[in-house]
Amino acid sequence: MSSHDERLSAVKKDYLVNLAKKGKRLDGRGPDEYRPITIEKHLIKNAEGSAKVTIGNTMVMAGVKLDVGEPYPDTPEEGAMTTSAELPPIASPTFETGPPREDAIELARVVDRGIRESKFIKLDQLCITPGEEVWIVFIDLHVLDYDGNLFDACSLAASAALQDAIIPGERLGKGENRPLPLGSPPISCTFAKYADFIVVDPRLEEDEVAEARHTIALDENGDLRAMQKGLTGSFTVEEIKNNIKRAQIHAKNIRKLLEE
Amino acid sequence: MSSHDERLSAVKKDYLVNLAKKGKRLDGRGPDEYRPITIEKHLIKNAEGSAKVTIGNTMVMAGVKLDVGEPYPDTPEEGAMTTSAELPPIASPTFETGPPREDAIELARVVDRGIRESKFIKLDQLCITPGEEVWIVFIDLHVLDYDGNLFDACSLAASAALQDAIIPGERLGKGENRPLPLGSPPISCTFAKYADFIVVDPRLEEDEVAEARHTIALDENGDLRAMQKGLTGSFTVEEIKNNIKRAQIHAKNIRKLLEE
Amino acid sequence: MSSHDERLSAVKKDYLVNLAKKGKRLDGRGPDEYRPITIEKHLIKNAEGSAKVTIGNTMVMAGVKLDVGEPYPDTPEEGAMTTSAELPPIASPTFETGPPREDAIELARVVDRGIRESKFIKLDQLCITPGEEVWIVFIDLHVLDYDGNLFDACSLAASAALQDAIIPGERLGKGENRPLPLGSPPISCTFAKYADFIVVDPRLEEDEVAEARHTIALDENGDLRAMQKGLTGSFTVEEIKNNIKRAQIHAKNIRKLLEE
Amino acid sequence: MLIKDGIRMDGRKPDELRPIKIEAGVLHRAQGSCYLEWGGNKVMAAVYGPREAIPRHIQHPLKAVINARYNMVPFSVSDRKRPGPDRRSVEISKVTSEALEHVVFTGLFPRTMIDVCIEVLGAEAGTRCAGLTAAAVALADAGIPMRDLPVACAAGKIDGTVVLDLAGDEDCEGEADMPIAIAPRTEEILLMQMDGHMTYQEFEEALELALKGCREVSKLQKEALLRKYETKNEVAP
Amino acid sequence: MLIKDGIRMDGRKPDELRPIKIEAGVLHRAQGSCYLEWGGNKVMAAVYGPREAIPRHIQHPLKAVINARYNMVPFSVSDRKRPGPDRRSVEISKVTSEALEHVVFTGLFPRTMIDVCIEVLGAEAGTRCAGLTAAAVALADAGIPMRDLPVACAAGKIDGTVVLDLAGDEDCEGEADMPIAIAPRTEEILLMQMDGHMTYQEFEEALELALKGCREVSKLQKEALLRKYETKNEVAP
Amino acid sequence: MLIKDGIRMDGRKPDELRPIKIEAGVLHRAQGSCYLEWGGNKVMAAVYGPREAIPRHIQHPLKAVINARYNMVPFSVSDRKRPGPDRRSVEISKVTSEALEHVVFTGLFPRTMIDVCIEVLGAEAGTRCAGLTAAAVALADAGIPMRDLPVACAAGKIDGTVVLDLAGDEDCEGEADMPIAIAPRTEEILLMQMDGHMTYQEFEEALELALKGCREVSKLQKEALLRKYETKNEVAP
Repeated sequence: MSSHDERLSAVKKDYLVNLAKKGKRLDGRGPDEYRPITIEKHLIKNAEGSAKVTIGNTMVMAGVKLDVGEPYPDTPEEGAMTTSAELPPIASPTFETGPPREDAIELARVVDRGIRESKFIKLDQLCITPGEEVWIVFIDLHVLDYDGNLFDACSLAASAALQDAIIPGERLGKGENRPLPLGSPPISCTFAKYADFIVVDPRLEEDEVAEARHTIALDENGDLRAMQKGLTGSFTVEEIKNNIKRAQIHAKNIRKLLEE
Repeated sequence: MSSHDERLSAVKKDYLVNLAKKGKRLDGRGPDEYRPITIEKHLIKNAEGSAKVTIGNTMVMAGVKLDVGEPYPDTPEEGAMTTSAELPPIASPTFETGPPREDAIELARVVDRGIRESKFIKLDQLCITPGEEVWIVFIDLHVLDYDGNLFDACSLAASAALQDAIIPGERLGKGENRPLPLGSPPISCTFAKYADFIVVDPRLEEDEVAEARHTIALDENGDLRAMQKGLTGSFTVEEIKNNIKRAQIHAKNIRKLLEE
Repeated sequence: MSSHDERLSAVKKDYLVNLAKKGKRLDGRGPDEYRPITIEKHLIKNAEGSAKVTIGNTMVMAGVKLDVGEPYPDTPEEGAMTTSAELPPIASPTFETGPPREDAIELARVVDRGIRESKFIKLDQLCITPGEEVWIVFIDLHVLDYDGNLFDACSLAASAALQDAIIPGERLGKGENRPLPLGSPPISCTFAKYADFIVVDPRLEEDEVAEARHTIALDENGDLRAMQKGLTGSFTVEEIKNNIKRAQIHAKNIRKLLEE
Repeated sequence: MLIKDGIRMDGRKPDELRPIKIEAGVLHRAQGSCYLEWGGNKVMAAVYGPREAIPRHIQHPLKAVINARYNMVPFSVSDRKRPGPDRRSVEISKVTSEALEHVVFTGLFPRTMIDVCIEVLGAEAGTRCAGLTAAAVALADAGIPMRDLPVACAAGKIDGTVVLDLAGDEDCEGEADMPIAIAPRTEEILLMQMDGHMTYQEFEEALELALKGCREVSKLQKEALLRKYETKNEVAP
Repeated sequence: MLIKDGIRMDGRKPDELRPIKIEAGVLHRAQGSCYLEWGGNKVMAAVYGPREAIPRHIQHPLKAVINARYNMVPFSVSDRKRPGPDRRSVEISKVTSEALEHVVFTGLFPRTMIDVCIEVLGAEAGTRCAGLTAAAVALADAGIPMRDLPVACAAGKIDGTVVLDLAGDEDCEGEADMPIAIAPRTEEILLMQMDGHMTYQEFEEALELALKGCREVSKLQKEALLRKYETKNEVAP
Repeated sequence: MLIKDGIRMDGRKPDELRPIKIEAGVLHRAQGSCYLEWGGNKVMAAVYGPREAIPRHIQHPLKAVINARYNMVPFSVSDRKRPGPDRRSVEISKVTSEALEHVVFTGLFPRTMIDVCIEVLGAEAGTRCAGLTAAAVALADAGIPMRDLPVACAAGKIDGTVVLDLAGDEDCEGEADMPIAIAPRTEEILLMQMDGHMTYQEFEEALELALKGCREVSKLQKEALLRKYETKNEVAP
């Protein structure tokens, strides 16, 4: 980061902090307001499932592919899942070509934990021949436009694409096509903190000045399934607890969008 | 590229362009003249087939290796082929160590297309057990001295090495050794364009100033099997057509060298 | 290397050379004196065998893991072994993250040759099903503190970890656990030469100024099993012969430590 | 049997394009962008730059470097594609960069690079033509000065008949495919690749068809840019 | 059955830590170092820096960059791990770097980096907490100025019971795990991850336990540094 | 049975070299080059430099860096070798670079590098000796100032007999192999590796044989350079 960029970033932060002191955000939202969310499913013919999610200007495509593979030795009767995220240069002037860097890896792993720990995919129904052949579910997240809050956009896109997915039995000679067996999806809710102000659904400028980030994935009962605190700032114990309570309210609303 | 290199290159180009305006080339050749071509086969004991080709000072070694492997799912009764090219630092002060860069990849893929589309290797005769075992043909191109026109030199070397190749049944316990089943080889003919002057078989300096490149692979009937236009310049439709007609004449002569 | 570093290194070298002219070393040792050596085995529960070796301040951890795999086609009734070395940034300010560079590769290969050529691991007793399943022995060397003479420290750590190793038949469903079948270990002895002064067991500053390095691996009869001359300096024929004779004496003492 | 009574499997005539939909300026962060559907192909293109070329050694002292990156997302094809460039993508990125560089006034921006990102979200056949066509619109949308708006289209041969714009099965089972890109004002050839088998006469016929296809797609590109411009003006007061 | 009559498989009570041993200043070459055993975990941590940050583009004009690298050696786990960072290590390295950066007075050393090497020699469960705890001691041993000495500990849930510091089998077969790191003076949360299933009430309980664990480990860290300091003074005349 | 009645499988006596053919100056683009056949080995070596060492951090302020790269082409061996350096090539490149650096007057060219490319086109046994020997001729052909013309040869043990210059089967089934390289004027050892099993007495015998081999190959190197020089003069008017 050049001194110039650093100064610009300091100015930007000052502006946001001054707004925050008045309880305000750059785009007039309250601290507990999401930007508009859209979900479109079933877009890509070659994918077993696909979805495009936008949160404000942030746009993410998720695709699901299935293949036949060997089960892990310790779960011979269960399918497997894997989640990858790409932050390609199309989505931001700061993203680079090349193998996923630590930001993309953290993103994919947090999304993965939400899906896995909520048992959204019923892996025990993805066995073909115990110990030999199971279905492997590949979830690929491809960010197209980065305007903040990738954690929630990617989590939502992954869930929507899974809801759209079928098991391609016919293509791979393993019986009839059928829907991917699913439970209830996790809902991810992310907070950013700057200058002791904690907002949900940070847009780009808020992501950039954020000192700390807190992502919470909840199940349909509002129970915790995964969490991740990120960035170099800290939260107090009270702040953490508050974030979870706030997330429980947001998750209910977002869950409805996914059920439409 | 430094400013210094850039100026040098501009001077070089001026000189060639001035010659071109008089219909002349650096080494006195006419626009439709190849440099001397030599082909030597059967040089490397451990290769199933090998050949060294020189076009002027350009020198390329090609080697063919065969191995037993699985067929592609969509062609269970056919062998497979793969073509790789290396531009190692031995061949030019500008070549670098490391994984093949885009120049080497384009080169290998254009050579590969010529061989594949002319059905030079009879892949349908390379099946051992349908759906299970077939012969895989590895063609490796190793440039040793770079003085221009790698496309034609590599194509010719690949064809010659394939003509030299045997199927190593004995080494791999798959029956007797026998010649690799082949049809008629493709002949590649490459043109470079600078300052509206289009020459066949560009030598190094011509490669360096070329604005556009056109490679044409022809079968024994003079029919088109593969083409590639390269570099940032353009060709008119008439130029493209002319190149093909010129290539049809050259290809006949070069084909004779391969049949000797 | 900056000019500054270069000057510093020249000063350091002058100092060592002046000492050397008086037959002295930085830490008062004679040319044929090792620093204190310690060997601790059986430290890591998840390893099949493990050992920590220190020579002076140099500290190396070695771990042995076994897995079941296919034999090499030319030795269908023998197990296989592989040796890797890491020079991780924890051990020195000059070591870097990333894939092993040439220093680490040379180190691993020289240690590997000593073990392999002395037939320390009885690979012919590591066959499970001829041609199908054999034990693969992975030796991993992890340097934790670099104060010179990694060749001897790594060789010793590898041998000690192998002596500690069991075949994990139970974990992998291949019969009962049993000790790894071993012969007599190789002993490695390394010399550094600077200013015509040749010392055994070079410490860091001696490694840094050394012009030539000579590593000798001997079996229990004092016979040669592997050698490696390194660095840009040279040895005379007489020096090479002398090194071997000196190594034969050192090896006897070091061997005792391993047998305790 | 790919063609019967002069009609192709998807109902097209030999010289007919698949349905094409082009939308300019669809992304917020990029300087210019384009979403394009062409038969079963779905492509997003975006442009960043001119900006300082890094690493330094790729800088050209007299002009901008065009750095196009063609990428298929893992779920765009039937068998999941591993992320990252394969050899095919590298070749397509190279010929696309070269074709685009011809039309950009690169001399105006020495020492810079212009990044052109082409993401194939869904693939059917002809993705390189779809990608280059979308990239051209994204360049225009980004306001990059160009001497012409390049456009691409393929022609090929199926069941012995020369046809325009091969679709999925026609590409797999056809006899030849020849994608080209042109600068439409002069009809110079910027990109041309060919594989398969064509006589010289078939080649001439295919080239004519491909040029015709380019002309039609060129119109759609310009309409998309016009729509974008009009929309923008409507929004402004 | 991981817990019976309030006693865990290894004999611990729900709120009891595994045995922990911490030794500061164990390496010769590093500026600061720490060896830590925590149950079956054996971790070595070392610190180099502040030194010039390279490559240059990672330099920050106003502060030091903390570059923690968490690494498991191949023989630390039951199935040999291939050398080099996997995705899990990359994530742990990232959250560890971020947590440590909070407490270091990075503003004192602009344009530098401080490398924190964490080598997991033997792994049981809870290696990220062990690694961060050891790294903090190594930073202090290296004399890096810090506003607090961070410390980490996990709590989780097994057989429906919230417990402190999950051991090997408890981690594999348990229902939830939540590692945290805090700055002990203010008890701010520097690192928090969680996976599994906990109600909000269970979370509150687990957080309390984890904080209690952190407080206990913090004491052991300070004792280790004190021992190091005393030993050093004994040796000096 | 590798040796019978003092005669080896290929008809050689124990102290006899395989046939060797050396040609200097065979490449057009390189500054110096050499083609060498040694039994079944076919090696091409070329030299570029001294030129500015890049990346910068490899520059040495007081001398040239010798950067030898030993490479086996995929079809040089019986089982196709994947392109790119494997661990064996890396080691051979390292010890070859070190050996060559000893004889080059590197102090004349600070901050530069001299690239030495060694391509093994066909391999039989003893490729590192063949490569180093060819590289030395290429260096001389490039006019790089050297204090001596290094040369390499191996000796080893088969069926209990110490022999010179192991061929293919002798290398695979023999008991020991010891390649060395020397500066022939002083007979200093520049490279020495050994694996297998030799008593000290066998080692002394093998070393003598290897030195003898080096002396013979050294003559062939010089003859090749002389031929090149004479040819050049013949061509000049």
